[in-house]
Amino acid sequence: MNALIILPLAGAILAALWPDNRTRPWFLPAVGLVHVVLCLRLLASPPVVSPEAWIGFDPLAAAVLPAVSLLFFVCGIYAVPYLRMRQERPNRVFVAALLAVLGLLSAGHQARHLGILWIATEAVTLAAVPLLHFNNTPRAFEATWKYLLVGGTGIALSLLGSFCLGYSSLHGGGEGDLTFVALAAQGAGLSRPWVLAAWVLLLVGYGTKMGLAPMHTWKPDAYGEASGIVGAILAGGVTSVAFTAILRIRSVVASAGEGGAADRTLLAIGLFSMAAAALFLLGTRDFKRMLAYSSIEHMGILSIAASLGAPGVWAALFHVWSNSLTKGTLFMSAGNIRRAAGSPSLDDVRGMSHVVPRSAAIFVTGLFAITACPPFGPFFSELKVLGAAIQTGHSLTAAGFLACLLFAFFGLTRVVFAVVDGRPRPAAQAGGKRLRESFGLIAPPLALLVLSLWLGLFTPAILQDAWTAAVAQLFPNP
Amino acid sequence: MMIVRIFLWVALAPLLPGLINKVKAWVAGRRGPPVLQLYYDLIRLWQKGVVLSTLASPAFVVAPAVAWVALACAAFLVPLGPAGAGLSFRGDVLLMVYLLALARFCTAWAAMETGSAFGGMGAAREVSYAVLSEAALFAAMLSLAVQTGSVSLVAMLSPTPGAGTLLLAAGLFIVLLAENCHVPFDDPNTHLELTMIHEAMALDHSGPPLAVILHGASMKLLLFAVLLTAAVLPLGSLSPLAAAGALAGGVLLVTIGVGLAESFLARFAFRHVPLLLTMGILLCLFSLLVAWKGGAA
Amino acid sequence: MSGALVFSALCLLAAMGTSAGSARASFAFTMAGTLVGLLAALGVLLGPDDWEWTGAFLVGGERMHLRLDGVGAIFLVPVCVIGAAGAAYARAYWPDSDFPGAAARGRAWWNALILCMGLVLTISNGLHFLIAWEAFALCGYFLITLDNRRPEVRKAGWLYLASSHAGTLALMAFFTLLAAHTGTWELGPVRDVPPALFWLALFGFGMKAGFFPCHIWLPSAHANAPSHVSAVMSGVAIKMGVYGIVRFGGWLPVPAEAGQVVIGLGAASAVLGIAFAMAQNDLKRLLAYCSVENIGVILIGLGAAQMARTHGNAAWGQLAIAGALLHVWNHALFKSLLFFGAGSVLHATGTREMSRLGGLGRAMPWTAGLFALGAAAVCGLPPLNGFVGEWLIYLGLFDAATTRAGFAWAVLPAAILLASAGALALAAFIKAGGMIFLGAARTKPAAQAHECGAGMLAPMGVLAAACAVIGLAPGLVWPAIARAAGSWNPAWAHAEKSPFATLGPAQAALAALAAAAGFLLWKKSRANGLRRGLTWDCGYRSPAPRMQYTSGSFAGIVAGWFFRTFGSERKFRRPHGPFPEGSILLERIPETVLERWVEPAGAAITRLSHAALSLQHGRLQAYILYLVVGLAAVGALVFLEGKP
Amino acid sequence: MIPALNLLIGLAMGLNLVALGSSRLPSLIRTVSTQGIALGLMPILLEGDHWDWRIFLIAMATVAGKGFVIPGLLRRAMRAANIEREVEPFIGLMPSLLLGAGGTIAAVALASALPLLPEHAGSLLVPGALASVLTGFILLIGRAKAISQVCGYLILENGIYLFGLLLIKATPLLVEAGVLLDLTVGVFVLGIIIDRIQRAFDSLDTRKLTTLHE
Repeated sequence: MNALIILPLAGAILAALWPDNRTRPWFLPAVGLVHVVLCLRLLASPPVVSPEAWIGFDPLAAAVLPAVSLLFFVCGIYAVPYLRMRQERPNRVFVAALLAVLGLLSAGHQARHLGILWIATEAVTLAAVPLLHFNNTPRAFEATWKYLLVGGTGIALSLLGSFCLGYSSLHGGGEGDLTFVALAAQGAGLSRPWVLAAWVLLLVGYGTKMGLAPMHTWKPDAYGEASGIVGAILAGGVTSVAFTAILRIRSVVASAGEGGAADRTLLAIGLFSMAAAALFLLGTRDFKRMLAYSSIEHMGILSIAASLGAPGVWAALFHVWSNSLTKGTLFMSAGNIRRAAGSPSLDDVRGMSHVVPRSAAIFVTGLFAITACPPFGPFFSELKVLGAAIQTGHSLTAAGFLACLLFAFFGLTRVVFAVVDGRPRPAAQAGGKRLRESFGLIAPPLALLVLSLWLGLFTPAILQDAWTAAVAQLFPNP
Repeated sequence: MMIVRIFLWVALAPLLPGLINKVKAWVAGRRGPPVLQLYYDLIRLWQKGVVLSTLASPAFVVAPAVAWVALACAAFLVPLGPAGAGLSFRGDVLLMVYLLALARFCTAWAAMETGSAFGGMGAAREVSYAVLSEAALFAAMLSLAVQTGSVSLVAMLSPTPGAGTLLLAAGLFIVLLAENCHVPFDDPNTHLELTMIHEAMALDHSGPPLAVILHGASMKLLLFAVLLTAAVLPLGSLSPLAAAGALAGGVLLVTIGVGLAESFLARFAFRHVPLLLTMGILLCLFSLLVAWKGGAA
Repeated sequence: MSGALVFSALCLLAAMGTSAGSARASFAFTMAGTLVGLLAALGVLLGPDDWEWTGAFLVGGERMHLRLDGVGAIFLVPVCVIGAAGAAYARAYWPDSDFPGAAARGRAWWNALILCMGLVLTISNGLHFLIAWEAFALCGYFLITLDNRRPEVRKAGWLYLASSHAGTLALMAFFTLLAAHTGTWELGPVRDVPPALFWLALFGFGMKAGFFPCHIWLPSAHANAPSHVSAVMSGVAIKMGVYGIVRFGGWLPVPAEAGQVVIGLGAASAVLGIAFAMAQNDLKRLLAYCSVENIGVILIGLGAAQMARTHGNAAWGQLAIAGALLHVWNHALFKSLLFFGAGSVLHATGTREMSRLGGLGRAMPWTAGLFALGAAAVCGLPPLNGFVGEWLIYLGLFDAATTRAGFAWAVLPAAILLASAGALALAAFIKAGGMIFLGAARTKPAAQAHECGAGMLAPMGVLAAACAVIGLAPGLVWPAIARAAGSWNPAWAHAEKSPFATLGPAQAALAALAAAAGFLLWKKSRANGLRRGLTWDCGYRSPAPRMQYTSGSFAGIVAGWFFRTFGSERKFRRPHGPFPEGSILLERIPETVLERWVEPAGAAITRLSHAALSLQHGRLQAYILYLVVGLAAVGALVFLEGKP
Repeated sequence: MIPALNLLIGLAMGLNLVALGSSRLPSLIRTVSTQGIALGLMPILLEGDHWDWRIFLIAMATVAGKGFVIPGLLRRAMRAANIEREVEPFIGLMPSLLLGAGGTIAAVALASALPLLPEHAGSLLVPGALASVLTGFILLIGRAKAISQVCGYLILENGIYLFGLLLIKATPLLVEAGVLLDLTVGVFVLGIIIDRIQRAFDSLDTRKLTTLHE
């Protein structure tokens, strides 16, 4: 039915059957490449999606999925040398699961049906489990356990929410058609109390997947223990599925005439997430968990943006792109540094610019990129968010937004420069040997950085149109 | 004319210290040194050799000369009643004040040259107290400017006596005492180095440079005396001759006043000096406010 | 014109490119770029019309739009001059032999910094301005932390980065609001925007300009950076903040009280800045605080001009703004000169603490002489350039006072405070010069100091010459300044004839007389017989270096006046008993604003963040509880508040 | 058929309290599986009047899954870890019982606030669902042993399943099947992880799983 989904799943099965541990990783870039090409072709020539289709490459999918696909492709390239470094671990499950995640992500992004959306998200959650405990350490299992239970609870809540939404449609006299189109069409016919209940449950449920505070608790553990690419895919891909889910549901709630309540909650939870993330960033002493907190902050930004009406959502889609690409850079370079340093803690990492100069340089540049320093993508998208806030008269929101950005900047720079600057510890000196900064480990993060730069400076018109189309889909009657 | 003006400043300046000493002597019932004593000292010093500290550089000798030139130029800018100023232009008042600062810079720099404890002490006191006296001086000049609506000395120094004049006179007199190191701020002829400001800076000088410093000091005193007189008396409204007389009389009066202050006041403890200077500032400020309001009304 | 600017930009890029490869080539490119840029700036200043260029392609969705008018050009001049001088100085001061790697990085960032500052001055599109601004700030950070193995350098660098980013975020808000009101990112004179925006700009740019109390980052950054970097940061970089305030003070409709506020900030910065400078023992900190003072001086002029402008473009406003702009040049020149001098001292003795120096004048006479000249200039003494600029500002203030207009009251305290700031500056620099170059050496390194090479003296000489020229022939610069003032406020475009007609010759005469008198007195003393002997010092047999006044004791009186303001920390044990012993007086002047206001706030936030982190304690049960709490909170938000 | 249905739901709600009150893992697991079977039978009762093989299929699958497969998994994990008792829970048995009881009452109250279709008006589905969800949360938050937490999770899911029955006519099979499938896979994975944890920490006491923190 849909190549974007079938292809990776087929790839996953093939990879699972593939005998050779050394050549198996090549599945990732290969499938990724094809996926990217397909995505871009669909982006260039959008297919017509029949309104009652359950799965389809509709404008919203077109606006986000290519970013995920691009991120996955680059991560795939990085995975090859990475997994070669990790010959000691059999990577059959890892590669297969990674490909399955891609397929399910594509499904989730294209899901136009409440149930399908939920199934895809749940499936992604489960498929990511082997990726998390790939390192096979007790810490990894603990992280996985928390990821699974917190995430599972969240997902359970979102299922409950889906049922509530469905029941609101039934109660409003619908035939229980759970496609978003049908629900939105029913509009004011949906029964208010059930819609509100549904919104609460779905926001919290998918918010858990997104990692909005206070449902973020699994994130630092998972990102801290997972390898760089997994972190990148989780932060760049899985979160964006949850976000598009929230966007789709929000438009249904809005069509039911409860948009005000929805926006209010999005704004509140977004600001809370940003503030909490900023506080965490100010104190954390672990540069991989730092990335998790930074991701929480950016989820907060997305949720704030989503609450700011059409211009805000446009900015949010922009930010999904810039955030995913930049986060990819950070996760991979941080992975290199972590590997060279042998520890993620500030207590025993220092002066890495002398040990792994290239990765350190990319890490620092990525830091400035993610903290909205021009001329990288996040700067422009966050400026758009700010503009949307001011345009829609949320001056206080804008002020809080900037304040959180400032403190987040303090925290991030504090950690990153502690890692990069100074004299390296004798223990870490050996790190240079432990990790050779081969082309394969440096080029991918660099490529993402360049992409983020290009995205910011010369935002391609085709993407802008895609975002505009997606906004039009989400706000049918402006 | 130019020659006469320069002669007046250079030749008459050393009279003032002599007069002051005479006044003090009279008050103390002594005969005291002759009025021309300073001239004799200057001539003698001019012929003496120089002992230069091993730590000092040529700047130690050059600085006094620069200071003297600065003071001379400052004096050149000050109008002598009917004779007007040697050079007058918009904002010359600022140049005058900053020339005094230049002179201070040079003397203080020279004082630091020898690395003597007293040089440093004197310089520190000089430059620190100058902060207050300069503020007072500026307040005074501002009030003159506001009162006369002009920013060039010639016009500023022919004011019509207003309500603020007395305050201004008192303030400027305090500044005069402070800037020229007279009791109660400093004792020019003490021999307890710890209590000195100006002398402490000159301790290590000898021969011609010392002569230049002494003469410069006397010229500065004359400058302030003229400034004070001209700021108070409505010289502009008098006939030239009368004006000249009034100016001379005023200067004489000021000098005697200094002498009397020297004889009847005691040196303040250094921690009280800022108080007195602040009073000077306040007096000038009040005169400024009077001038400001006077105009507004 | 376009050709020249493009060429200079390309040269700077080339200099960045070759910075790692060949120091010589990089230097050549830097010189070429800066000099051509300088010519271009002068071309605009002396020519009648502005330079403008609009690119065809979009960057960040906006059309490239560059413009160089009088205001931009007046700031571009010091960028180029100090850019060149600093590059030259660095060749001898930070050679590759001593700083492998770092020196090359230094060259790259140096040229990047100059380029970015040039862009900031020419760009006239809000979005691109933000980009160039942040890039410029980051270049500054990497220059300050060139020697990032030293923890204090990292600390200073981070403080700079943090405060600079705070400013940048304010600017983001400012430009976004501006764009929201005008409907375009294009910059230019605007009418219908709320004047309150000016405050945002004032804060945003003020964080960079470093006026009181936004100066928290300035002392440590300037003290710990390599001296040529301190020179450019202090002489030029903080002027970018001033540029922003000048620029948008000219373009935006400012609040009625803007002039008074700016004057107030200026006066406070002037007095407090120099008071702190006076109290410092670290030479480079002293210079850094002195920069705070000079920014204050500039702001006083600017504020007066702003005031004149809001009240019918009174003519004295032109004098004030002209003085402010001229002081921008002057401060760039003599402050860089002084920082170079400080660098030479540091290079020769390895310490910045004045109480460990002394008597360097004999070992390094050239440095001493140039430093003295710079000191005299920074004190605003005639016949040097410092006086000319302050004279213009004073003239503006006095003229304003003579109008007796009700709104002009602010100039009275401003003038008086400016005067006392000048006197304090004199005190501070007598102290600095005396402690470092005069008297006897206080420590061994000071005694073994050596004169620095021509490579470091030459740039200082050039800057000193510039100071002297502007001082002796101010008429030369008047056209440029007047042009800038005119393009800041079109109402003043008709440049009145130079106010320096008499002052210039007077200064020249003064210089000549002083030189002659000095020469004659020296001759006369020689003729009378010049005997070398121990310092008499009231007859001490063998004056020891320890008997000299120290930096602390010199500043004692002033520090006493400001004791409460500084919040000085003092440890004092009086000598007592017939045979007193072990008496001690320790006084520490804190970074008052930083240590008394900012750091406590920071500590509170840090405590908060640790409290928050303790919630991330790793117990899954609690995590699920948070989830339930979140659910309840969202529910409450929806259902309780949600009822229409 | 509502009365019969309500009887089962009432049973399920009772089992919630039993789960809250049981301190031994085997009994806890048994409770969960019983509840699963009860839930499995409900669709048939709900659809009793007209026969639909698909519904029957779902019911059977549910009974199999919730009633036997998953509990079996858990029993295996328990035996592997040879633990029998829930030691010192974070929320004691008595408090959690009271909480659960209170929750059930609150659920009934809350459910009455939500408008229902006429055909569901009399049923206890909504209060039952809410009560089970609440019970699940109490177990998840209150218990220290990984297995009891999984049981909590299952009861949570059961609650949602109960709720899902409201839509069983409307929502097409796919969703239900998907839900069930995901649930099973989920618990499979949980089982595996529990197994790994058991091997890594040779205990299933989650208080040992707190190495990851700030």
